[in-house]
Amino acid sequence: MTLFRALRRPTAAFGAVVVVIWVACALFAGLLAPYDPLISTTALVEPFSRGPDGKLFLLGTDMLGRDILSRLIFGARTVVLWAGLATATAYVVGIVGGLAAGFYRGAVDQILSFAANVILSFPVLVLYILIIVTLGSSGANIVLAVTFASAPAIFRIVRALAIEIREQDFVNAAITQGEGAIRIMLFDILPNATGPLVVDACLRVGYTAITIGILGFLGLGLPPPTPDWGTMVNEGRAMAMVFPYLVIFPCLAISSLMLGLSLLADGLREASREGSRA
Amino acid sequence: MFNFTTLTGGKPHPEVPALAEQFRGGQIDRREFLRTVAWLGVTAASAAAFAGVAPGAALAEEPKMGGVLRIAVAVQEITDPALVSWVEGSNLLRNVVEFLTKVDADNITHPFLAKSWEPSEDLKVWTFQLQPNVKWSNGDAFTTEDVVFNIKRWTDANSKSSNKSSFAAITSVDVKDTLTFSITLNRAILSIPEMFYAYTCPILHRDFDKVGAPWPKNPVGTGPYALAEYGVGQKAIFKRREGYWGKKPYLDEVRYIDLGSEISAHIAALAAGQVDFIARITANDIELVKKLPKVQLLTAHAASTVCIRMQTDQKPFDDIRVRRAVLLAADNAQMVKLAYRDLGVVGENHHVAPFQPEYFKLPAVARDVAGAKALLAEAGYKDGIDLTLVLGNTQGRWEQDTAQVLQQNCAEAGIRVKLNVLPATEYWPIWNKAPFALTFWVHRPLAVMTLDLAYRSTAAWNEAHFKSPEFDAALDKAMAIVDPKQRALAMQAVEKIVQDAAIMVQPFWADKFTAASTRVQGLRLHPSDYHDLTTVHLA
Amino acid sequence: MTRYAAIKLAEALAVMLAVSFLVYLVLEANARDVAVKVLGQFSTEPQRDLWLAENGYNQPFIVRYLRWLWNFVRGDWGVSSHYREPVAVMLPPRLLRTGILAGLALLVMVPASFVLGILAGMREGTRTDRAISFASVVTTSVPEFASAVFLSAIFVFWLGWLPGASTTPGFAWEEVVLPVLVLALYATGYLARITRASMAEVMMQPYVRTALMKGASPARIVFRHALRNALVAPITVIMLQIPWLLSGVIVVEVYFAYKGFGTLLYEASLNGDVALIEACAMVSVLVIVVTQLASDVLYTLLNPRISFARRPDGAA
Amino acid sequence: MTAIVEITDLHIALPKGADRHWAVEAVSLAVAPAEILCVVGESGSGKSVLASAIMGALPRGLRRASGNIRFKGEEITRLPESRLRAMRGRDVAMIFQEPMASLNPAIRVGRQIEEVFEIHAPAMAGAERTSRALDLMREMRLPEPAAMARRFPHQLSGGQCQRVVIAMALAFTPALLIADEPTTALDVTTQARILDLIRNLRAEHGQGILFVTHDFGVVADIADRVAVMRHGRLVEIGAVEQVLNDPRHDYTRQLLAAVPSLTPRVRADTGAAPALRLEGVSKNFGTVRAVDDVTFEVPRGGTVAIVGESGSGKSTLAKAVIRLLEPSAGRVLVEDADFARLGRGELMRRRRLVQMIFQDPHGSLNPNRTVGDVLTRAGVLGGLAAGGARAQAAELIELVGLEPTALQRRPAAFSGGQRQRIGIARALAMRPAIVVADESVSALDVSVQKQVLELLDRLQSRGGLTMLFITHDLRVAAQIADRIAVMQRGRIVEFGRAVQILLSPEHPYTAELVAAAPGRAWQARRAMASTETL
Repeated sequence: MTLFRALRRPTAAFGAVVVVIWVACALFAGLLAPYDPLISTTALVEPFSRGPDGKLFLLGTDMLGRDILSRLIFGARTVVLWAGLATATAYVVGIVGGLAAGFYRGAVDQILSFAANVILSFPVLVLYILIIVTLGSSGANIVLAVTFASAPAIFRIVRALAIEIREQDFVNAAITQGEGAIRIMLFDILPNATGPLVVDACLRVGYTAITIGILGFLGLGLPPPTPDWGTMVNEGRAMAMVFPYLVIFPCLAISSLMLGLSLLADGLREASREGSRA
Repeated sequence: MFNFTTLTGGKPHPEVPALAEQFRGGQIDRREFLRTVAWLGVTAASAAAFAGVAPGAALAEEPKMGGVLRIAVAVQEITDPALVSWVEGSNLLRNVVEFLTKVDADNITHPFLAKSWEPSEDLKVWTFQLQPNVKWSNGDAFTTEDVVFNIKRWTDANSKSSNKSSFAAITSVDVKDTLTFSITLNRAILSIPEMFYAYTCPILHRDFDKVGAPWPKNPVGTGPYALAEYGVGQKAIFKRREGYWGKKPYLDEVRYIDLGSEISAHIAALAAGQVDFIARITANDIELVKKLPKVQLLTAHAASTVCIRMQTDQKPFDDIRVRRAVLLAADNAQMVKLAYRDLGVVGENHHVAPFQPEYFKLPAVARDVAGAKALLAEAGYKDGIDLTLVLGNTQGRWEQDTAQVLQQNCAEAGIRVKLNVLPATEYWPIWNKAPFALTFWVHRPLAVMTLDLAYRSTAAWNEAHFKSPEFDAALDKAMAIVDPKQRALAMQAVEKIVQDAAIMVQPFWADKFTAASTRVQGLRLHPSDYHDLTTVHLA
Repeated sequence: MTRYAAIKLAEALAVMLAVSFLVYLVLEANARDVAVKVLGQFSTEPQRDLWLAENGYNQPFIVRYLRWLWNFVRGDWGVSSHYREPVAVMLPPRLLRTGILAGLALLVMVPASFVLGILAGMREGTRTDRAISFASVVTTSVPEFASAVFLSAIFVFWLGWLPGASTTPGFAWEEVVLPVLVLALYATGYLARITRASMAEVMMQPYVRTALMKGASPARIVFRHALRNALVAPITVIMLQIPWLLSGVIVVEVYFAYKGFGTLLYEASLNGDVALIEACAMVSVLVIVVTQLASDVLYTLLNPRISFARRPDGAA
Repeated sequence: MTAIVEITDLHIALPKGADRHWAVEAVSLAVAPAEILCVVGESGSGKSVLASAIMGALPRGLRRASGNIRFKGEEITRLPESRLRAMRGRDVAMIFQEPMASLNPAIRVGRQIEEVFEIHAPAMAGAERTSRALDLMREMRLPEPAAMARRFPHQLSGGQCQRVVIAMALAFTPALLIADEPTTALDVTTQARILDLIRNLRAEHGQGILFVTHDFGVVADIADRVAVMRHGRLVEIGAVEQVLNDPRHDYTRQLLAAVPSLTPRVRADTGAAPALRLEGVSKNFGTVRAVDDVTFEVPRGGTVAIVGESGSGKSTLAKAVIRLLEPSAGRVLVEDADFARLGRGELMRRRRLVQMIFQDPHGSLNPNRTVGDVLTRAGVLGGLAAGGARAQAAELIELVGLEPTALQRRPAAFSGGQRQRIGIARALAMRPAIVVADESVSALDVSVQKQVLELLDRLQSRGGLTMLFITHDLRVAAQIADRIAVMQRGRIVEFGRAVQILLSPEHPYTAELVAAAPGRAWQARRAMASTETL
């Protein structure tokens, strides 16, 4: 419902289209990409031009002669997959903790909140760097790092929402009916928290994508040759002044994904605000 | 018959006339001739006169004195100059401490702290005469005592310096007087004078160990500059000192600025005129540098390379078929083309460069993906094999790019290579430990110097764990031959052994690049990355 | 009030304690690794054993931790294994440089974002609002590394107006322009959005209606009535954004070779410089904990409704 | 008589997509000097929109389509904003429902009053502004004006805030004062005092007052004339006596009939055994004793109402009874078990015995579940098998007067009154021994309120429903309860039969509450009249 209302706004619809395009790229990379993103042909073919073998490279090739468009499309898979997966894991952890803390309060809340405070006291990037440097760079470790770094923030949101919803009378009704705690959390509290959580998730996937980008940029990203937008920027950076398209396209990719998610989140937020006003 | 003058003024070494004959006959080139006779103690001037080289044109006007040269470079920790493991560090030291000899950018050895040298006929006893009137910066006179102290220090049983294996052949050092000493070797080594210019061989004051490391706290030297400030990761400042024994350098001050590991930051600083000279740029940066106004690009061929070596005693590389399959799958030409922008020379997997004097051309080995697959199947890997290649981008991202091309090449043959890219500083601690790793090797003027360091069974830096008595013997033989042509012939066996053993993919020889502001003059790029700032002046 | 402050302080100390334990656990649980990092690759096993023994690494972990903590509290932060300098000596100048950078970034972004956010939030839904909101979404969608690339392409290589890297050990105006711009560009949009939301919310409050009904002019409504209440949230958010700024600082400092805290931490991480990482992590956490405390206090000072009893929404 | 303000054929359009076209449709009315015109209507009748239209400040999205508003003969719909600004606060002033929120939390209240002078008399010296503000505060009977002027709004009570707001409104003794539900958020005793104040001010300064309210009791107490609005239209306008006593329009009659009377209903005391017994129940929050040693019992099939003003602890008591809060001391005996001391497992099993009907019809139903789900689940938790629970749900939905199709819908599809019926059905689905109703009708419009009260009454007479009814409204208590407990500062100050409490209160606080009930005199007359006609 809220989604449809959100999509009536042109900016949100635009955002949704951008996000859908990237998700489609991630899902159907193999079908959409014109070339193999890992195979070198001719290095540094300019965008919209053909290599010596007559192949057309819409966005050019990188310094190893790999098609940039194909790498962007496969890079979407890396970014959307890992950012999505990492955010999802973080959400599972954050939701479980947040529901428990918000519902039970007391000692459970204090312990979990303290743990969250401790983790949130690290600047995010410092936390990522510590984890990646200690454990090495791999998709799984990125998921771990994101979970570790994001779960406390999600925990706080869920906890705040849970406390708020916990005060609503329908929860009190369920309690006085002798409903079990788990059922209350899952059927009464969680479904009513989804609005703000979906908005937050949109933004968080974006931030995670950016963070994966930053890690790639700092040379701590996924091991090569995995196509990854941040790493593409990092790789192309040295030559960016002469071959600007090497970095412009991946920068545009990551910015457009983030922009799409932000606009979508904005739209959803506005729409749910309207919905609650009506 | 031409009369060669020697550094000592004595009779030239008996091999000199033969070399002159070969040069005349066109069997060896001019460069080779000049290099070899220089080792044998012939003065550069007389060798040049013989070879018909016009003496360097006198400078039109005397360069301007004064000024501060700012260099962007990593300012790392220096503990003991004999243990320096990175060239940049030696370049910093070079302003204060000096060497017995000096090898110029054309690989010709010149006198330095040693005024002259003279080998015995069998090349096993070398007599050196020191420069008189050299004073240490603390006022002491420079004598053979200092030299002996250093050589003993390098070759001591407890020495951790790579010099220990370089000079393992030294059996004794004999002091004749305060300015004369001789060293005795257990085998003939022709390149001894050149070896004294290795970056780990600066001559320290005889009392160095009394104060000890780290060097910045104990920076006594014979050089033209004195250390004024040293901040690891930040900067190092050297100021010209009075009382230098040699020609007064032009610059008042040399300032090294650490700009971090981002080469793009270095270039940006150069573009903005914040530094005058950046120590290192990579092939990927040169298009940009070429576009910058008031910036000069300096390039040189160099025998520096990456070795993607496999440890012969580690699984699965203990099976030569696996190693050979990797070599057959690798497309060295594509690696230089893509990863190094075609700014190098294709390597032949034996660590001897075509432009090195002792190079012998072996028959080309063609890339053979089918053959690689067959070998793998034979070795029991019908479904391909998974390998992890460790690398550290110690010289820049092109190392990783090289590895990525190799990764693609190998994939065609069913060899799935996973890249484990470590930060440079994390790589060096394990460079010789990983079974499959990519290591950068700096230029050395002679291939035998590198081979001696890296592939001799007992060598400290034998990262491939290559143990071959035939190789050791073949190398000994080649190292003792003065005649370059003969030496090249002897190298055939050496190269063949290395290539056949398939211990590494050595894809290409990487050209050297640096960039400097156009106001920096008199700078010549040394293939070993050694910076000689005594000739540099600012316009 | 004192009680509240005392509780907050105790909480902050507990967090610091837990952080210190985590940091020590991650970095020094494996003593042998530490020895290799400190003594270097060429050290021998007996040397390492000796070093471990000399430095008390053979004691139980918890004893080591407590001793480390005690030293840390006394200001003995160990010696950097890479720079060979006492960490406590190295950090202050680096922090100062980063402080200058972050301070300048705040100086640019706070007024800019307040003006934009207020303009947009004053009249929700107008064209100005939509334009500002959209622009801030766009700028916050461009990560710092991307804007650093774009800005230096323009100002360093194309126009040649500004230096692309920091080389002076002291401070130079022209060197901080780009880093500050990159930091501010990203954060301004975010802060403007918060200001806008806060302003829009305040403009819907009954007391704004009261002011309108008093006959107050729009300027009076905005400056006298709305602004102070609307800025409470953004100002507290600024404090809470410091950790985030710190992350951005790492990227920007690395990119522009600015020798501040960010590059130090980054290089320390790459070099496995244990003592330095520990100190940097502790300092950054301290900065955050202190700013959060400050945010709480500031919130109370700015908002007479709250007397140290409740925390701002979303700042729980 | 020249009207201060005269509205003719005013049409105000709602935004597109709203459920009706006009917020205000074809309204014509006028306010004379020294006259209080009450605009009465249920929620959504357009009465507040009308009020803001006079101020020339319609809420965003609303637009005047046609019609005129003349203020002292001047057409104000076409005035530029600057002229309107000059009028607001000087010639016309307005006060609102939420007194605390109407004041800027960050500015001292004295300054906020002074600001009116700053705006409209910029030449006035600062010292004079201050003294004028203090005078106003004194006139509003605010205690210690000098000290109070330096306080922030949150340091004042709701009534005090409303006095400050009125002080601001009256700073320039405007010709017209518009009051939009100014007492709705206040306790009855406070409400009575504010109404007094407004009456006195009118007497003193003679301004015309447009008073918007939903409460006929308030109307009876304050109005000279009454305008009744429904769906944006004016259905009736006339003198207060005529409208209250001889309404012309059916809708007015309906509304009047729904106004709860202070006259208690009389019911035979069944003398049944108690279903719920409270013994010394207390609840502390830190050092604050919210509920203090409460003891009383509710007989089976009977209703006890707990009446008190906000902060008296009545809701805390209700929550303690059903164990949404843990009582600090005392016993809550339900079927001879101490509900307050039950262990976790036992509590879960016995939860069904005590059920609650909540206040907020919007918050008491999970918006994500269908009514059928909610009722069936309640039946299951009440001990029925799934099939039985479904059947019971269907029965209950009919019992509370909703269509069977309601079971498939979600709460958003229902109005407030309907939701409250669903809430009742949910409580009954558990087959409880006792139902606690916490302000269950206070959020409803009077007509709906009446229906829900009737439903509860019907259920009770159908048998077996024992109720503890929490309310702030003595009139509601009179309609539903057999016995009334009056609560003040956590304590029961008086407990007795409804008739006795309402007609001959013993405790002074009870007496004060009864006296403050709006429209008491009118209701008494009405009660007499109705007995006479009988």
